Amino acid sequence: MTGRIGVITFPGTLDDVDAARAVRLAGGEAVRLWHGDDDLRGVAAVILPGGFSYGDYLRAGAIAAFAPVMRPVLDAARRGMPVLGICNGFQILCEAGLLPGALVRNAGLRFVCREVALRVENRSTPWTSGYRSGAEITVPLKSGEGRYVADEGTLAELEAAGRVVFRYVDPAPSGALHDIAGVCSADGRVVGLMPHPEHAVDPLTGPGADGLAVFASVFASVVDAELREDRM
Amino acid sequence: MTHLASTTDTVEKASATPGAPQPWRELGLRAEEYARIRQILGRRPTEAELAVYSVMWSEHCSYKSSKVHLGYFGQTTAPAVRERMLAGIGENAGVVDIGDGWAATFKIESHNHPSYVEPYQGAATGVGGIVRDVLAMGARPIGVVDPLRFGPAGAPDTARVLPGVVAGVGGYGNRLGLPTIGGELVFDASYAGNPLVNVLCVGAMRTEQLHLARARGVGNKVVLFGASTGRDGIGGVSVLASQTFSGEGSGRRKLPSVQVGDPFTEKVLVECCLELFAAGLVAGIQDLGGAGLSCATSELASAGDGGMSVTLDAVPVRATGMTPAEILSSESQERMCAVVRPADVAGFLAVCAKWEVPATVIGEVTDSGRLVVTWHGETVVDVPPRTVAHEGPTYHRPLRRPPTQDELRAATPDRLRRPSTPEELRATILAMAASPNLCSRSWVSDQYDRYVRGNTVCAQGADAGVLRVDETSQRGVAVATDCNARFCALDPYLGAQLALAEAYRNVATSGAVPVAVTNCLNFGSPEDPGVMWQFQQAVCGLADGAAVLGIPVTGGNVSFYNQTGSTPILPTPVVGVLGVLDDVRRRIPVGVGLAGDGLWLLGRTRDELGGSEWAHVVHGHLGGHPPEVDLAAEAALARLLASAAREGALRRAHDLSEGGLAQALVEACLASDTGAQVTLPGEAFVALFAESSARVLVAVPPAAAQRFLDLCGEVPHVRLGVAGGGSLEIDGLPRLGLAELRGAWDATLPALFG
Amino acid sequence: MDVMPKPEILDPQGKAVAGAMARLGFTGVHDVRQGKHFELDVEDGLDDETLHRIATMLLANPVIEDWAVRWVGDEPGTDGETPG
Amino acid sequence: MDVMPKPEILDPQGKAVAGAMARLGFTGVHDVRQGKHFELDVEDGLDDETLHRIATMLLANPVIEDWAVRWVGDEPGTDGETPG
Ligand SMILES: Nc1ncnc2c1ncn2[C@@H]1O[C@H](COP(=O)(O)OP(=O)(O)O)[C@@H](O)[C@H]1O
Ligand SMILES: [Mg+2]
Repeated sequence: MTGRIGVITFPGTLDDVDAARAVRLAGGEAVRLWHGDDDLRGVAAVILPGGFSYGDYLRAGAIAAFAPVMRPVLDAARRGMPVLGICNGFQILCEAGLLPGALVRNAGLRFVCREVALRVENRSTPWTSGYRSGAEITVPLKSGEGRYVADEGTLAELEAAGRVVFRYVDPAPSGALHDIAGVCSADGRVVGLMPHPEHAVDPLTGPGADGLAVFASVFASVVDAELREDRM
Repeated sequence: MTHLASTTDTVEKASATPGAPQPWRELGLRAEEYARIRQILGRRPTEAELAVYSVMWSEHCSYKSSKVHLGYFGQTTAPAVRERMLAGIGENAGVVDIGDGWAATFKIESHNHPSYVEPYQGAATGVGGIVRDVLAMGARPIGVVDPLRFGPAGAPDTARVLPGVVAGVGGYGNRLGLPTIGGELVFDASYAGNPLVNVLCVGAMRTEQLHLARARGVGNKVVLFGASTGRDGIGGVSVLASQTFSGEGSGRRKLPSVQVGDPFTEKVLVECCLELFAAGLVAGIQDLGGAGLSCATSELASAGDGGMSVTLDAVPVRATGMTPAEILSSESQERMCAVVRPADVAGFLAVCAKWEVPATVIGEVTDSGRLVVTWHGETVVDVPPRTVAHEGPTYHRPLRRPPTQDELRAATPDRLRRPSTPEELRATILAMAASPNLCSRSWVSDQYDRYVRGNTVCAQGADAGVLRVDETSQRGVAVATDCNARFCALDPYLGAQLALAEAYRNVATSGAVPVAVTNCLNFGSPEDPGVMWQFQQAVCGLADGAAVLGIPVTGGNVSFYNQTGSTPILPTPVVGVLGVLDDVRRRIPVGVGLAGDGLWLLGRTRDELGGSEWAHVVHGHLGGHPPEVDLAAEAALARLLASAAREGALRRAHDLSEGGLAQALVEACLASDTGAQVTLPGEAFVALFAESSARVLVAVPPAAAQRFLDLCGEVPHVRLGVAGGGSLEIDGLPRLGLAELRGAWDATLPALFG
Repeated sequence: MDVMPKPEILDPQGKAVAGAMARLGFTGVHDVRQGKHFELDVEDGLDDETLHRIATMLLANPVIEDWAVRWVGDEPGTDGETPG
Repeated sequence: MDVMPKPEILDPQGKAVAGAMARLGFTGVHDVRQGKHFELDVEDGLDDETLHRIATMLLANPVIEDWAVRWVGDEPGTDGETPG
């Protein structure tokens, strides 16, 4: 019962198989969770993968934020469980109020799918502890509503507190403010990012394996926590 | 429909009022077709029956103009070749065994006319439709390829149509979670009023999961599931797809002829169907596409036990006041129709409920030999389903080689001025690389998700898209589509073979073994004898070519009436080839490899520039002879590539097609971000720009050089030089820096489309 | 200017919203359709015909969409608005 | 109900439309902003408070969007409409 990491599937979620594969490659056990579930089946961390939940016709993530499974996710996040939102998952976490700001239509108005370079600017979260500080990684970005926005005050706060976890090295293809690719909650446990580390876990099918450390980090972190609990 | 009386037209009424006037002509039927319907039924058809027959007997559904020619595909498929097909022409999509208990299915379909009218939705629903075809075979759809053709790149209408089409393909495919792994983008004036939006979908399944569209087992239930039925695309197939755009005046109330897609509903439908298949709850299945329920019910019944009864009141409708004729011909998207054993109905509905997919029992299989449809307790359709689905009209359209063909053939490119100085040659290479048909496709492919599901091994810029099918064994498939319509205009028989040869070569160049063919035959009006001749020639060329290569044509699609006024498009038989890789880790990407790798040209180069990209870009010229076809050489080349890939003797490769060796070198250098030093074999202009077939550029690691040469055998091979450095240096020409090349190659589409 | 999918045309966006409302327990809403809303700041003299051409050429595809214009005064967004 | 991007938020869609108008030679339009338009068919008794909750919970994201409600009579789309 170690390293159980939940991967949520909402109707319209697409990258759940990829997130589950990444968890397995990192050594963990991927536990599939369904949008209608009302508990998290004992997982130690949870991932909201990419896709277009409920079609995302209204606003990305807006409808999924109210799915039954989000209630236990909110509770667990408050207790400090590591939560990761990738792309649509990030949008859902913002809509659900777990992360500040919002993701709006790309400045170029088109869906953008390409490999991007990111700088890991905060390695104190359970999702980034495995990276060297300041590491530059290459992962795919693929989204139409990926432009991170927040009001000036929020942005200043995020910057001051080191809560910008991932930043685009080159100008953000989405036009994201401050070139922000990913942010975390005040306690650092909840992380959301637009690019897809789960698509960069094997050079055969992605730009490389730079994304694997996200999943290895959280695996190490939850296994570590479990060991400590056992000892207590 | 305005002609419908306020009360329903029933079989009883039809028998009682044999002389009632009917709008068969407005529905696109000919006098003799209407007479035949009356003869089949022994009375006049009801309005619902008339709607059913008219949509099912339209060109789009009945293949009435093409049938007599398409039979040739079957006649030319040798029994041994046929054996590898688990399903072939006539099924929703062809299925081939790809080893290890896996099967792959693939098919292309056109959505040309709707995409001109409403580019986004037309293209989107084109993706949705072909995905359901593949799903209906029992397979999980795993990838999409989108061969697209538009008018001149700079034309204002292209700026309207192209961005919408690309956004539509992406908007649907991306939301559906299917990687787009390839496509084509071709500009030619002949497509100006008539873009071609073809979409190929490939699917994979365990062989035992193969499902067929048959309604077998008397008493089995017919279940309609997915989206509800509205007035979408009523008359879409029969009116829109069977007449040119200007041909309005069908006398019907103006209903939207374009459908709107809901990819979210389709995604859920896909997952729901796959769970139903896995649970063994499906006895037969058919997707609802053109002609909607009319098509699904009549085809299922016709291919099965021959009878079906349907209660139309049970169909969940979205609009109020829909008539039986409207419900039967609605083309609402994202619907499927399944045949389910009575004992499985509860389980079937439970799976649908889990996915929140509405599902309704609408009828059952009978042995009456009739398709009987009731509405409010009265019979509105009572017909022999075979006469609707499989025994529609057959035309033997007149065909004639157009007299202008000789002039076209005589206007060879020989007298066109060729670049001669090193500076001219260099400038030509750059200008060609920046031309709309050869420049980078990233503006398009960057709008498509190619990563989703994590099995995409090659996509953007690859010769063939490569997908892993089995994560454990690493078995996978490769797919490419091709067609050089200018070659087809010069000689449709050879042009179709060249399209086949190119797709076959692209698959082989990726390291895969080609195993099957599909097609999408886009032509002008079948009522034009010249077009009919092109069509017949292309079919024969393709069938004969596939027979020589020993791979079956497993299916396809015909799109006629692609013309503006009386000017048809260039004949465009798009050919798709599927290949198998035992281990996708041994695929060969595009490129020149690493510094020091040897660059070789495989195949023979001739002074062949008829229909070439050079003649088109530099002189706006089309005439002469297409390149020679040598299918034996193509097959030998493919065998060499497959064995060299298996033995690790190739680092990179790229096939030669439009733009010849010059363009292949440019693309390969840019893909590897590495330059090359090259000595041209023979006269520089011909070596650079001729478009002789059966040629591939390969990069061989030094350590594998001897092994590679041993494998070459009979295949002509010449060493061009080595990879390395920051520029493309062609002996005798001023060097081409990679940055300059990339600038030229990358800038064109963004400059045109933003 | 409001651009809406024609009544006969499927409106997946509206459908998704209606579904979400039902799940959230908002019962008083029978049906939702979603379209686009454009606020054009125009010159005083702009005539209806020009607006018509803008609508049909650019803002709406008459094949699948209907559109309607509403003129508002100088202060944008003052008519019938509840605080948002 | 109309949902519009907040004035301080960049509206690339509106900008793109404005650009296209300029290219097509429509000169009388100074500025365009694009948002969403929802037509809700609601029960007679539906109160403003519920509508407010629907708007802020679901239809608009108050972080980035403003919204406004307009009630129309029984016949949908009859107010201030020019033929579309
Ligand atoms: N419409 C499109 N969508 C996606 N990929 C495309 C499209 N058009 C072209 N491509 C991709 O761009 C690359 C070059 O295309 P093309 O020149 O037609 O290849 P080839 O000549 O080898 O057949 C290929 O990888 C092809 O799949
Ligand atoms: Mg190629």
